[in-house]
Amino acid sequence: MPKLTYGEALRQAIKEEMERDERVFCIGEDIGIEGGFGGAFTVTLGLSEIFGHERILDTPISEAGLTGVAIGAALMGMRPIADVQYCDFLFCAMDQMINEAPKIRYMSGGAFSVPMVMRAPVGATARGAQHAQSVESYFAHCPGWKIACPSNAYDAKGLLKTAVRDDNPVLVFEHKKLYGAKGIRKVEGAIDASSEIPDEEYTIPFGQARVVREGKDVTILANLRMVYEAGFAAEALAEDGVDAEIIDPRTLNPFDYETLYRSVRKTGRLVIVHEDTLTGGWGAEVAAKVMEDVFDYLDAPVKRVCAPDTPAPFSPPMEEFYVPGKERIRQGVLSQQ
Amino acid sequence: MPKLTYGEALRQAIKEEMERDERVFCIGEDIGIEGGFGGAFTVTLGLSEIFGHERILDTPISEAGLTGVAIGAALMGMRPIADVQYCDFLFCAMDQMINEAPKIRYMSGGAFSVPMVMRAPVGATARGAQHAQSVESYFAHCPGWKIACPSNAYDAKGLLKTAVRDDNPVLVFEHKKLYGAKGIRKVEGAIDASSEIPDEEYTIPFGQARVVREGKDVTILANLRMVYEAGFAAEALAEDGVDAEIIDPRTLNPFDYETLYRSVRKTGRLVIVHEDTLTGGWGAEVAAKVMEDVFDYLDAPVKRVCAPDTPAPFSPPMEEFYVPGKERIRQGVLSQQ
Amino acid sequence: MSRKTAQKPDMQPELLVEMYRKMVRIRRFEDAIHLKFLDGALPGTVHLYQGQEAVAVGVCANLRTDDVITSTHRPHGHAIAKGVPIKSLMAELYGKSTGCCKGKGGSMHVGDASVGMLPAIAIVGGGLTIAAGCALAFKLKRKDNVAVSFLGDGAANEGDFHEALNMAAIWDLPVVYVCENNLYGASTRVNKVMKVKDVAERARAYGMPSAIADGNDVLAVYECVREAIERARSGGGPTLIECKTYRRCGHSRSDANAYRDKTEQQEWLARDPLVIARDKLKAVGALTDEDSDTIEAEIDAEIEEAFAFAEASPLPAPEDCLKDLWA
Amino acid sequence: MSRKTAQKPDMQPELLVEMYRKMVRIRRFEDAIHLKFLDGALPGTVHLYQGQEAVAVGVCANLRTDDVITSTHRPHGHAIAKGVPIKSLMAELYGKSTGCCKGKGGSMHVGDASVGMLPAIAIVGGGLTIAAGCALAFKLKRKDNVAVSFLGDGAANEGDFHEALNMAAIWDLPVVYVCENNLYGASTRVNKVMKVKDVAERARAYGMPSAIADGNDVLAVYECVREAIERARSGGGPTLIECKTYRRCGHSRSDANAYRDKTEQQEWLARDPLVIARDKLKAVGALTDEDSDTIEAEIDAEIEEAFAFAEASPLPAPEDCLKDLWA
Ligand SMILES: Cc1ncc(C[n+]2csc(CCOP(=O)(O)OP(=O)(O)O)c2C)c(N)n1
Ligand SMILES: Cc1ncc(C[n+]2csc(CCOP(=O)(O)OP(=O)(O)O)c2C)c(N)n1
Ligand SMILES: [Mg+2]
Ligand SMILES: [Mg+2]
Repeated sequence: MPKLTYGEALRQAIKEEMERDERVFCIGEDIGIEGGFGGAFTVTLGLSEIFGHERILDTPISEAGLTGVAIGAALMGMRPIADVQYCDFLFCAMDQMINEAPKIRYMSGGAFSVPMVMRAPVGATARGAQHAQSVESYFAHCPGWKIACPSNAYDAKGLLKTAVRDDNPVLVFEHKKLYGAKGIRKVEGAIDASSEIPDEEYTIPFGQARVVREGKDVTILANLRMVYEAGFAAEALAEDGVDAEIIDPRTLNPFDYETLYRSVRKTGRLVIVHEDTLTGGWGAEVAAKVMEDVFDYLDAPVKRVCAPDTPAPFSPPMEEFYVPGKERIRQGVLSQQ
Repeated sequence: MPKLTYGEALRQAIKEEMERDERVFCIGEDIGIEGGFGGAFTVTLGLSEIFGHERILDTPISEAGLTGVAIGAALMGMRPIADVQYCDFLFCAMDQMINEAPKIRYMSGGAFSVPMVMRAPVGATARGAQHAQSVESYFAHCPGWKIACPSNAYDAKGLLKTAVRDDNPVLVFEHKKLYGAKGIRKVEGAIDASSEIPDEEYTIPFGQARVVREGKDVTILANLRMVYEAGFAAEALAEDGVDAEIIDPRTLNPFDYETLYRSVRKTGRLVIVHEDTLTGGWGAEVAAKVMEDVFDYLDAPVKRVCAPDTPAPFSPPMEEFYVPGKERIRQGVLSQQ
Repeated sequence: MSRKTAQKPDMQPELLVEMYRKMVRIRRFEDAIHLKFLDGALPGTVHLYQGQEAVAVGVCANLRTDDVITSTHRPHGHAIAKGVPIKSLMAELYGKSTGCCKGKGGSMHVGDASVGMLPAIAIVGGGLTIAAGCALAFKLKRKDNVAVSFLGDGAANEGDFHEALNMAAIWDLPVVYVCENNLYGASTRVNKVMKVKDVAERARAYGMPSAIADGNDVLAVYECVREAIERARSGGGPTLIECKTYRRCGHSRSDANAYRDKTEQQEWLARDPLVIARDKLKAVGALTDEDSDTIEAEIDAEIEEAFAFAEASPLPAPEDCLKDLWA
Repeated sequence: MSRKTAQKPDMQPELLVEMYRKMVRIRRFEDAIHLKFLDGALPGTVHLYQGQEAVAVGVCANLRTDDVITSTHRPHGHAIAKGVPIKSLMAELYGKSTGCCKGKGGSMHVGDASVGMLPAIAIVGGGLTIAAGCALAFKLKRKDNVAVSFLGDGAANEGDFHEALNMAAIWDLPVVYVCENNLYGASTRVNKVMKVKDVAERARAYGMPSAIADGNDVLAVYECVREAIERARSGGGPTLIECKTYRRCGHSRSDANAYRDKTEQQEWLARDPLVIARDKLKAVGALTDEDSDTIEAEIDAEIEEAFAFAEASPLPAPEDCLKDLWA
């Protein structure tokens, strides 16, 4: 089994899906230019040479436009994979993202569907407030979007393939520090999220969380980059005598509450970690649900360790404070014991 | 004390603030045309005759544009009151609403501020999915916005005046069924939200919830139109032998947890009601916070009664099912006892 | 930019009569709906199409069933012209489960997959990029279909207009943008919000051809659009067509049109597209007074039937609210 | 649309030299920053301005301190030209608390209220409507100030361009849009994403005057913009100016420019705006070789000082993250 980076795994998923189904095409800014970047994080690098510029379609800098075009193409039976260079730019296409893509099927009484994928990189990387957000929660609140957030190359490939085959709009949030870009495109503080990728084709069904680490004292629920920070924290906690279980939801909608509840029933404690800001973040929803559904199993209130309620600061010491890290997670867990 | 409708009270607030401070002006679509609507819900009706078209500025249908213009004017020391005709159209200006207005001050290190107000009508009124949303939760998740949501004319006037004087961006969500429009502009199912308005000037500080009804058995937290539905439910619950306390947060950010906690400590039960959809709604945050902070006082998990996770349907029977009403709130409370 | 006035139509007389019939259908439908609204029989609000019938009909007469259109908050005329049965249209306005969107959409979202009408988008400008996407799909699939996107003069100031027309132009997409310039966006007159006299002028910014048609003359619209549709169908790319027209009604349910100049109103109302069409048809001998009486009577019967259907149809169950979100 | 080539400058020689000095300051600053980046001494990414100096300098030479500019993801040149001290600029790139945004903003958000530079907006097109808003404020306050909004060719395809220019035009706002057409938006060549040859052509869609200047000739830019600024200041409304230019650097930190045609690159790089300016100044006797050596030496010293300042400055405390959100 070859080891692929997260970015390579995404690329492989796109390539396989484009080979499998000629309705699949990619649309985005700077994704297929010769000598160009292959997307802001090189995911589509080389694909225009294989599939041509019609199916790896470079657009003007027009996020609303390209999203609307993806919706229209999807309505006509195509399978667009659209992307924005940074998830922050989804807000430039927000009418399409909130009022159109997830509502058209419903308001047509089920007569039309919008089988599109939108890929968007999240996370803070010392670029300031407009290139740093984690925006999962805005969309987790919007009925009609499925949301995947792979934390490693294996999941990235399997979830993206499932996304392409889904008949509904699917958002795939990718974390910038996980792509595994090398050389001059390497991101500071990057994390190795590469995986052994099976030779056989596979997909990963939505709504199946992954137990990343088993433990009995506390459940840590974390997504994307936070899965790694939770892992570092769990190691430290082991030395504190706390045995942490880590769960990666893999998709936020649908959300695998069953796996989470199984864990919480065992540990009695839950700490939720996300890089998205605290107030109104998706962790609030999970905390509320957990309380509604497994209240009696909780030995302590659910704890959330998230970015504080500010925009992302640029300067590294402040950014490090902003993004939840190993030590803050560890403290969060300990404060709950 | 004259009795004013919600719409009239908003108009009076705008008029007084424009008289008080020449930096205040209004900007929006169809707000000041002679013979026109005075805004989608007549709030600015007649104001252009008093203040002229420079200060009641009609714009093209360009939500991103008018929001950006408001931001720019605010940065230069003006005090714009911008509005969109339906809150759904905020998504057309979402880059301005998320990436600019609430972040500019922070990313400038506090050197600039954006003292603007954005008004936006929420709520379902048999107009289908793109004119029906309650979108408070999207913005309650975004650091940098203060959010007011008046449920009656008195609050509408006092909160809007406070909003205009705040040095930060403030969103004022108004509910379409509360405006009190008459004659041909009357909205079906409208609720009388008029109040006696004191002759003396007043403002209402942000972050002060209002105890709408005192009770000892359960706390119902509800905003905007839901305050009334909660009231109807409370009356029915009284017959069921349940004495409900109703709290109207008045502002979602800042949020008056103190008043809420005081109530929850007394009643031991909390039901949160909002017209915004359930998953990831602002009620999730409140539920999570309540669990974090007053866990030990809770006799039952916090219950949420919200719109279901779908777009708003058009047809009245479905819309009635969609919007939380008296009976659904009552059942929510009873299921928790 | 070219200005089109109608030439002698080289069309079959049956097609001409069919266009006239559709215009009458739209007019009568909207008039009837308006009354029902005033009676309080219909929920929500409505944006009526009287006065603009020549545009929808003249445009759609050029389209095949599997060509698609996007529409706006004012979609009934487009729907009828594209062939949505008025029964299911009417039932939708009533919020009935037999409506073309099962009561989920309402007036502002009517659509019908089987006749190539996407659910109308009530966000001003929202349909423009979607139409480009439909056209892109046709291009990628090597189909010779065309997408038509209706928009108002007001929509031409939304950012989506810019992004959509630019993309359509650079990719030579088979899409035709039809701007119905009825001089107002809600209560705002077009000259207050746009310095150029003609929306069509804006096509130039995208290197896109454009044309202006008399939007109250169905033959003028038909011919002007035909050229654009043929170009699009044969790979020649998009066109922006501006149809100069006027709404005979208010902007929405409750609008006395007090913001409109009386003289302007009189001048435009005197140019009733139905009258213009009828006179032209008569002039070329395609229609007699008798024919037109018959058509009106037939249409009125159709509409009565549609009302009967809609009124007799069941309302959706409240819990149907939860259906149709996911495919 | 008018095309401007530089006439004999009717400017004070001191002003000419001052412009040249600013261009050198920008060039040397960016060159130095580039090296620091390659060394890994600076966090994040950077979009450099070498090659476009004549635009920022030629434009800002027309502005007063209390006029304002909006800038983009590529803002250092604009900042320096508008008068942001390079110490606080440099410190910002280092993420130091002495930076012009206290380290909160970084390269893409530099600004300085005291010299009329708004925090740069890194959302492509995001500054355009904001600039119109600043101009509206000037108008409402009856001030004769002007707002200038810098944008790239790529930004001219964003919906915000359309909405901003239209609003500026209909209200005759005192704002000048300066499009730096450097032929590329990231790796995408302008002709792939726009059918019109000149961005300036688009002004017509808003009834706005426009002009094209040689963006590598600071005098041409200066004169072209002067006319626009004067018009704006005296109530004559907005202008769109397109400056044809080229970036000498990659798009961002890590870019080998492999998507650019070699001949094109050579031709443009041969037209170095600094060389062009120096030669012109020499020709009119405003500058000697000695002067220019002195200027370079002075600037290098300034930059050294700025580095020393930035490096010696303290980093913000981690918890400073929580400050500056609320007024
Ligand atoms: C994005 C957006 N902004 C505002 C509205 C409210 N609105 C509905 S129709 C309308 C006027 C539209 O004018 P125009 O495009 O000329 O179409 P017309 O009504 O004349 O057919 C407005 C402002 C909307 N539906 N969507
Ligand atoms: C809304 C938005 N989309 C995409 C980007 C990513 N991006 C940053 S710079 C850039 C290219 C901008 O091109 P242009 O406007 O010509 O400016 P230049 O870089 O040439 O100065 C892109 C696509 C962004 N910052 N904002
Ligand atoms: Mg109109
Ligand atoms: Mg460029």
